[in-house]
Amino acid sequence: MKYIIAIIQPDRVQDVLAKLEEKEIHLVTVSQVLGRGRQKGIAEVYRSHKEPGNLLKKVKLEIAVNQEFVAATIEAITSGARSGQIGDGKIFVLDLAEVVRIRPGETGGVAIG
Amino acid sequence: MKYIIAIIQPDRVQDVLAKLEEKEIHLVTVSQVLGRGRQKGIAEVYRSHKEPGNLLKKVKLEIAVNQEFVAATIEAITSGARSGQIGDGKIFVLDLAEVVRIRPGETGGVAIG
Amino acid sequence: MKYIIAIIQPDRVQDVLAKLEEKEIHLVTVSQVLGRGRQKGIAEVYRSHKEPGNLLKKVKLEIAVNQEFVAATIEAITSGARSGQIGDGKIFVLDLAEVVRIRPGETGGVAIG
Amino acid sequence: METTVGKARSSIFPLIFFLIFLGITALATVVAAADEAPKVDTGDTAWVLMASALVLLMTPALAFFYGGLVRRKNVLSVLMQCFLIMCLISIQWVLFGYTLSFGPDIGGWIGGLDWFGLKGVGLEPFAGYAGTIPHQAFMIFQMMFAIITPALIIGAFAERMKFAAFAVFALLWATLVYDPVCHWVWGIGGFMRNWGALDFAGGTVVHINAGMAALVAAIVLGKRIGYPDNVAPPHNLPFAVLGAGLLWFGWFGFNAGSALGAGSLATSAFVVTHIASAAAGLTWSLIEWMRHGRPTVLGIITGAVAGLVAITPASGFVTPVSAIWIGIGASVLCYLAAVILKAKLGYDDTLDAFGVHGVGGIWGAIATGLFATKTVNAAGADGLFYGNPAQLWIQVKVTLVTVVWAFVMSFVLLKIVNAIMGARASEHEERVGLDLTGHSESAYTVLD
Amino acid sequence: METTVGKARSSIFPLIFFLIFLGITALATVVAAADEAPKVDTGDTAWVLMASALVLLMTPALAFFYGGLVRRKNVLSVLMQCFLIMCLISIQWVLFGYTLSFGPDIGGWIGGLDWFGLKGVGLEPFAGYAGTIPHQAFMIFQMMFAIITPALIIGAFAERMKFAAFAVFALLWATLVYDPVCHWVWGIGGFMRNWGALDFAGGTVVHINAGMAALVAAIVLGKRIGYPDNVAPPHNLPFAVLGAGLLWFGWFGFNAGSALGAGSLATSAFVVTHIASAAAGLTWSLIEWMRHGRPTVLGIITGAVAGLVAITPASGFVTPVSAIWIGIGASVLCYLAAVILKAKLGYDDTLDAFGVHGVGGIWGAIATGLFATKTVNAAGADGLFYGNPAQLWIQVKVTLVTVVWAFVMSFVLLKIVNAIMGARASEHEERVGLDLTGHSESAYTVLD
Amino acid sequence: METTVGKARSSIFPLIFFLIFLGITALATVVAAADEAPKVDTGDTAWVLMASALVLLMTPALAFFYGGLVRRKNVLSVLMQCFLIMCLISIQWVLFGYTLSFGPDIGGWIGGLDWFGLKGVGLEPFAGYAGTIPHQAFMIFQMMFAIITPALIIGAFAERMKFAAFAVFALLWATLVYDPVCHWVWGIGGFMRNWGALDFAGGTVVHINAGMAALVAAIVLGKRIGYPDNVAPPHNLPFAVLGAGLLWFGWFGFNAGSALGAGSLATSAFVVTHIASAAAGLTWSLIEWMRHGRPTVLGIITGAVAGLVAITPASGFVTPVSAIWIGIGASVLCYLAAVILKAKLGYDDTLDAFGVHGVGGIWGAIATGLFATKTVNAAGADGLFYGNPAQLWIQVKVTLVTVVWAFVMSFVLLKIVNAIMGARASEHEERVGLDLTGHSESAYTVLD
Ligand SMILES: Nc1ncnc2c1ncn2[C@@H]1O[C@H](COP(=O)(O)OP(=O)(O)O)[C@@H](O)[C@H]1O
Ligand SMILES: Nc1ncnc2c1ncn2[C@@H]1O[C@H](COP(=O)(O)OP(=O)(O)O)[C@@H](O)[C@H]1O
Ligand SMILES: Nc1ncnc2c1ncn2[C@@H]1O[C@H](COP(=O)(O)OP(=O)(O)O)[C@@H](O)[C@H]1O
Repeated sequence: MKYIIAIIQPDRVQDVLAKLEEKEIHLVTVSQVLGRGRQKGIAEVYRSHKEPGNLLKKVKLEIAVNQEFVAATIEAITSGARSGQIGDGKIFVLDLAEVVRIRPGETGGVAIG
Repeated sequence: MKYIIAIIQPDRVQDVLAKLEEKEIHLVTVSQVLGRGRQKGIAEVYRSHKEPGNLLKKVKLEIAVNQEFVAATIEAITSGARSGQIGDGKIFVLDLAEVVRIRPGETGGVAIG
Repeated sequence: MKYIIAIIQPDRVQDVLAKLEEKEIHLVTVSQVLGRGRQKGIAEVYRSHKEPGNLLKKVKLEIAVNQEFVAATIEAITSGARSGQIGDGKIFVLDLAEVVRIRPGETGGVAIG
Repeated sequence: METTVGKARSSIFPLIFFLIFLGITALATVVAAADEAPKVDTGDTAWVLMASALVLLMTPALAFFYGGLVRRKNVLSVLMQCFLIMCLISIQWVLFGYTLSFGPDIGGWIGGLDWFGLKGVGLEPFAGYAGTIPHQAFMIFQMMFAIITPALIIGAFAERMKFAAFAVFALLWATLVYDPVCHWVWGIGGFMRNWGALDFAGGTVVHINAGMAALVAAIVLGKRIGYPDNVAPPHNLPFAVLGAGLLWFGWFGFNAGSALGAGSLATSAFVVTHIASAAAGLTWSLIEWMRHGRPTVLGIITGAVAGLVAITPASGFVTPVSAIWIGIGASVLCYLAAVILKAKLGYDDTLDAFGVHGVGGIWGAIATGLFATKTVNAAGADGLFYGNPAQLWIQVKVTLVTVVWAFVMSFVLLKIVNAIMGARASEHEERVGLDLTGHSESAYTVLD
Repeated sequence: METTVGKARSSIFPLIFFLIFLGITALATVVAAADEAPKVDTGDTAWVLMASALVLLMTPALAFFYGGLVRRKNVLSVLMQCFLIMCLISIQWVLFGYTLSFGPDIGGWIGGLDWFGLKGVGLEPFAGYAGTIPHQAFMIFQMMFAIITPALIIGAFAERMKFAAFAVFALLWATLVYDPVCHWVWGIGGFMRNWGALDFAGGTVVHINAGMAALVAAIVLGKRIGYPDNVAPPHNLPFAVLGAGLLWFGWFGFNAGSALGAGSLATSAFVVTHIASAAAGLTWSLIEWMRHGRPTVLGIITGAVAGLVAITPASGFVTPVSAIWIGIGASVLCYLAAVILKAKLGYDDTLDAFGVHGVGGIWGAIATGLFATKTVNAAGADGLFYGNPAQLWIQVKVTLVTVVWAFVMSFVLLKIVNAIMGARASEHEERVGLDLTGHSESAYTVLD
Repeated sequence: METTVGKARSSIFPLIFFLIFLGITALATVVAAADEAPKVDTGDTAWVLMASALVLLMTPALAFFYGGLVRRKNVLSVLMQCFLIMCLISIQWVLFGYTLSFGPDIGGWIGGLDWFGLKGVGLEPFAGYAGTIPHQAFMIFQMMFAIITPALIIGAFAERMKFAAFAVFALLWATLVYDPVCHWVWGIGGFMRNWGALDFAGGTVVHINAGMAALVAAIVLGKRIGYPDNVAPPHNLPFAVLGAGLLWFGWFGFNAGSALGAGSLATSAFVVTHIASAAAGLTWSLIEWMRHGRPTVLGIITGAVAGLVAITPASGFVTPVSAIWIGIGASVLCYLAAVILKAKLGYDDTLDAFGVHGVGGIWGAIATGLFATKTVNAAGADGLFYGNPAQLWIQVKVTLVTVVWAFVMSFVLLKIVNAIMGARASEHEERVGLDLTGHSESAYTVLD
């Protein structure tokens, strides 16, 4: 099982979620993050003073999937999030040792879905 | 060492934290996330227009523990977060390669606590 | 490749980001979290009623790096985040199986940077 | 404006009859007033209209004061309750609330239905209530009081009452609890008015009334899940501060507007209102500073509001220096109630509607009996400290009657509503939050 | 104040000449008024100044009403547009807007430039418009209307219009669309005024005008990316509620201030304004309650605003009970427009500026022709329900002319602006948000 | 109201004596006024009471203007400081502030203690200050000025001053810096008043005074940790916009209320206030637009406030067109100070209290000497542009004296407070934030 973390542009969330749906990947956890990457965002200016360090707003997706879904998940995310411009983001794949569904207490591959 | 990630219902945070306390698991990191899962939340309606895609508010817990605490941690979370209803959430267990406490610079098992 | 997660004090973010810059580690994801740790924060008081459970505001950094950068990264974070007082935080190092850059679709070590 | 006058007349007849029972002098005055065809004074009207707008603003202000103090998932439910009341009670007032409160008296207990639908409430002054402004100006000013009073109660059952039950309760309460008390104290012929009770801007009618209803609601609805230790703190204190600031601003209309004109009396009411609020805010801060080593924002705004509550009934009768004492007393007593007493007794008055409005209102009513002086308002009376213990006794009597009436009636109404439709939200609704479960909305988005 | 008087005179001459063409009676009145050297009434002046302040406050209020409903990334762009208008149109009004609107008439179409830069607009009353307040008080009161009207349009193109294009459009629109209509309806000699059109506080001038411009803007600018299904919900509903509360508060100045004095008429306008708003808010809630099982906060505040819009033209002419009907009608019609019609036709009127102000304004103008009665305002007229169908016909005519004028002119102006500088933000700007791309700012920080 | 009159009399005696030194004419007038037992005018009173409420509202407004611009962890500390001042200074004013400022003059320097605790400040007009409103109305209006002035200084030391030290400093400053200057400029017998200085609504008394204190505070307290590059941007710009909107609204009371009546003068002040603010807001935007290609929200609201500051002393003396020039000048000069100068000199005036109020106030005082004209206010004087260079010289003198006085006194007071209790928060407190460390509260919750 893999724990997939993706950092994408905020305005792409809906597109990515849709793509994931298509691939039957319904379960996702979403959160707001700030990112410093290659992309040099628009500098903020207050009282004509340019703010240093451009932390841009990004959205983080976390998806736990069984091995056989990894490719599909990455495929879905990239297709939904890609604008071709710098700042599109990254996908990180971590190994997932165990999953437990809180409700009935199932574990492992069955719990993930 | 394991890095445990749990997604629970927002109103269960206090209960789970309490249960963890009981098991002497004091160190936790908490954050707010949105989740799309099995649970079909209450649709939001604006100007009589139903909002699509139900991302529900969830809370994410992150807990790094030594192997011997894993079971206790999962036990504590499930007992505190379980309402029996759909939406209770999931627990993800990842392998943790290394831990460093910033303060004195300790590392490994001792740093985790 | 490693996926490094660090929990630091909010007022140290700028310092840590600067240190990382020095070590040529430009890519970081930042988010706001709450932490329960050793540090006993200042209790909040409303209508003279002390709030229980002190979840303190912390900042979480996530940095994916190639093996050879791990030491440098940890070094940068500790040096930037250390005040010597309790509450300075922790660094967690997880194994990173795969990385994909959304934009051109590169993967692995090259995609990470 | 022939017809209006016509209307006005037609419904002045029953009034005249009733006045006969009030004795020739009273009759004389009014008739005289009527004969002279009282002239509208532009300055007085400008002030009363402005004051009405200020008091209307107090309800959204209260919504933010309360809304900022609840949890993120319930803020809309509070704003919604306040806005609903603005709409609902306004219509109730136009249709029958005003006439029940101020219409031709029936035995000192209630106003008759002669002014149903504002029939005969015209644009000429009605000397009995205010001789220099249009009757409708008096009506709309009073409407704003009828609106905010039930809104005050929200603080007690916030975060756990069903919206439908709330709507029904609010309407019943306004009609069966507020309107009568309003008539007793302010309506021509009202028995408390005839006792010589002093309540310049609504200590009994508004604050004791709402405060007692709040206590009842807190008891009947029971505690919120997790109270007292697992209830999250105020989700947006700046909103509460905004609300407090606007309340203070609006209260000038509430108290100084009650002079129903722009002259010395309005000025005096304006001045003491401000001073009492300032003294109370300062006092609450000092209490916290001494007890916890740090004054809080929630504390100073709560104190300021307590001061405004306490000065309300006294605002037309006391001197600036007395206002300081009233303010100090308000914070000391309300602090004891909201902090010590509530913790002891363990009821869950979410936002201390009873602790602040109930207790502050009672203190204000009594304080009026202590500090009132004719040097400020010849039409008023002297209080105990000015050598007239009788007035204190009247104030106590009025307070007791109002306390009992509001407590009993509110209890009965809540029980009825509860029996019919269930007053309390389900555990699931309470856990998820009333915004989503009650109104299908969330106050704030998480992502951009 | 010799010179001021001097000035005033000097520019009263052309006025007098023009008045001759208006016939001896009109002339007589004015001259008479002039002869008596009208005295400033302190009460009337206090009220009109206060009302001006209230109407000014409506623009920031609108900014929050709108700003709370857009996405987090665009809230500042809305606040900025509103603030820019407050600054820009104020200067426009001083320099030439006022004289175009109210200056000595030219053929019923427009005001002359005699009062350019407020030359001759002094501190003496100008009897032609308001005999008991300084001429400048009338000027500043009217200025606030000129400010908020273009601001209303923002609701239609929010989240996607370029700031520069907006600024140019706002200035052109105020000058070429608002000022003329303002003159037709309220300016001495304006042809609609001469028709006997009734528009107490701006149903046609303000709401229909802005509402139609909004519809045009929504169509010309096209839909936002992702509309209708992928547009995030309101980012901060409490801000929208705050805005609505302050709008309601300010609207008392808008309508009751239009009496230009503090007497019976102002009182009547104040009362019906409040009642219509309450009735409308209640109605919208009930509609939602019936259709979705839950009333929403967004719904009740939208309804309340719709009621305020609809009562605006009628506020000086109708009874309290009529106001209830006008309010109910407003919510029913605006709901149909904003919810059903918009969905059907598929245009993207972001915040329903047309649905609420356009439709509500039209209903208000017509309703005035139905419910108006001389018993409320002898200077007014009777409507259909009071036996005078002619008035209804006048109202319909005025509405049609305004609708067509506003639609065509707004369309032309937008097309011109679009051709010259491009009206719509780039896709990139729209995706990232107008705050950052248009103003280099973010509304809120994420970290402390 | 026998006694009040009695009181009033008793303290008019010393006044009469003093008046003798002012010459027979002055004496005559006042005595005359006294003889006629000046009557309260309802319109004037309505306006002054409303204006007082508006000025009171400016302090919460300022709290949001400032609070929105600081970091999330310090917003409550700013709101708290503003609220404390509302409470603390109000009591100070009642007890001794008012009499020090406006009480019977002692050698032109300070008011005597005759009116200690408002003794003798009754409900009859006091002709010396305002002949048509109750003396207490004048007192409460002036109180609101005494409140907001020290609040303005907060902008300079925000995010790093200890609360206790702040409280002590505020009280000392109000008493030893504000009250005297207030007496010099506005008190009967004040030496600057006798010089013929023109300060209609507080350019010197309020803005230069507070602005200089701000500069001193910024220097004495030193920079915030991380300034200038590592200080997070405004945490909630919409709050700052809300504050600015309410400040603009309240400023009408500040300036037009200073006419102490509702007539031509109030109208003129109202009009120029609005125009200057609009012109300044527009100017600041244009400057940014030219320099950075994008106008900012923070810029336009800062400009609008700068315009309001600059017009304050001139508001009773200049024409609408002059107001435009004053507004333009305000933004140009304040921009230079807040952006260029501050960066150059490197002091950390957190929210530009000096840059806007200090510089804007100085410009306003000078501008009054340039643009003042008797055609607007016969009781005023002509400025340089109207052929009277003497007035400019007076304005310069007054400005210099106030600048020096405020600078020196504020420096001394801050040093004393610092020596006794330490003015600056510890590094730990500053890093964690003043809300939690100073008030045990957080403004917003993170989880629901
Ligand atoms: N190595 C990394 N570690 C952590 N976060 C990263 C890393 N690389 C990219 N990110 C996140 O992804 C976002 C997009 O990356 P960026 O370099 O701007 O665009 P791209 O991925 O197209 O080059 C960054 O803002 C950052 O939040
Ligand atoms: N495979 C997954 N990957 C990421 N997040 C998940 C996954 N499964 C569940 N979650 C998170 O857990 C939350 C609860 O899951 P849900 O399916 O709604 O309830 P249950 O776990 O009881 O079936 C979801 O909202 C989502 O945030
Ligand atoms: N084992 C852990 N699992 C998850 N989060 C942790 C863990 N240990 C520490 N943290 C995070 O790091 C923060 C700082 O830890 P704390 O114990 O307060 O200080 P220190 O690390 O200096 O002992 C905590 O608030 C918590 O958010």
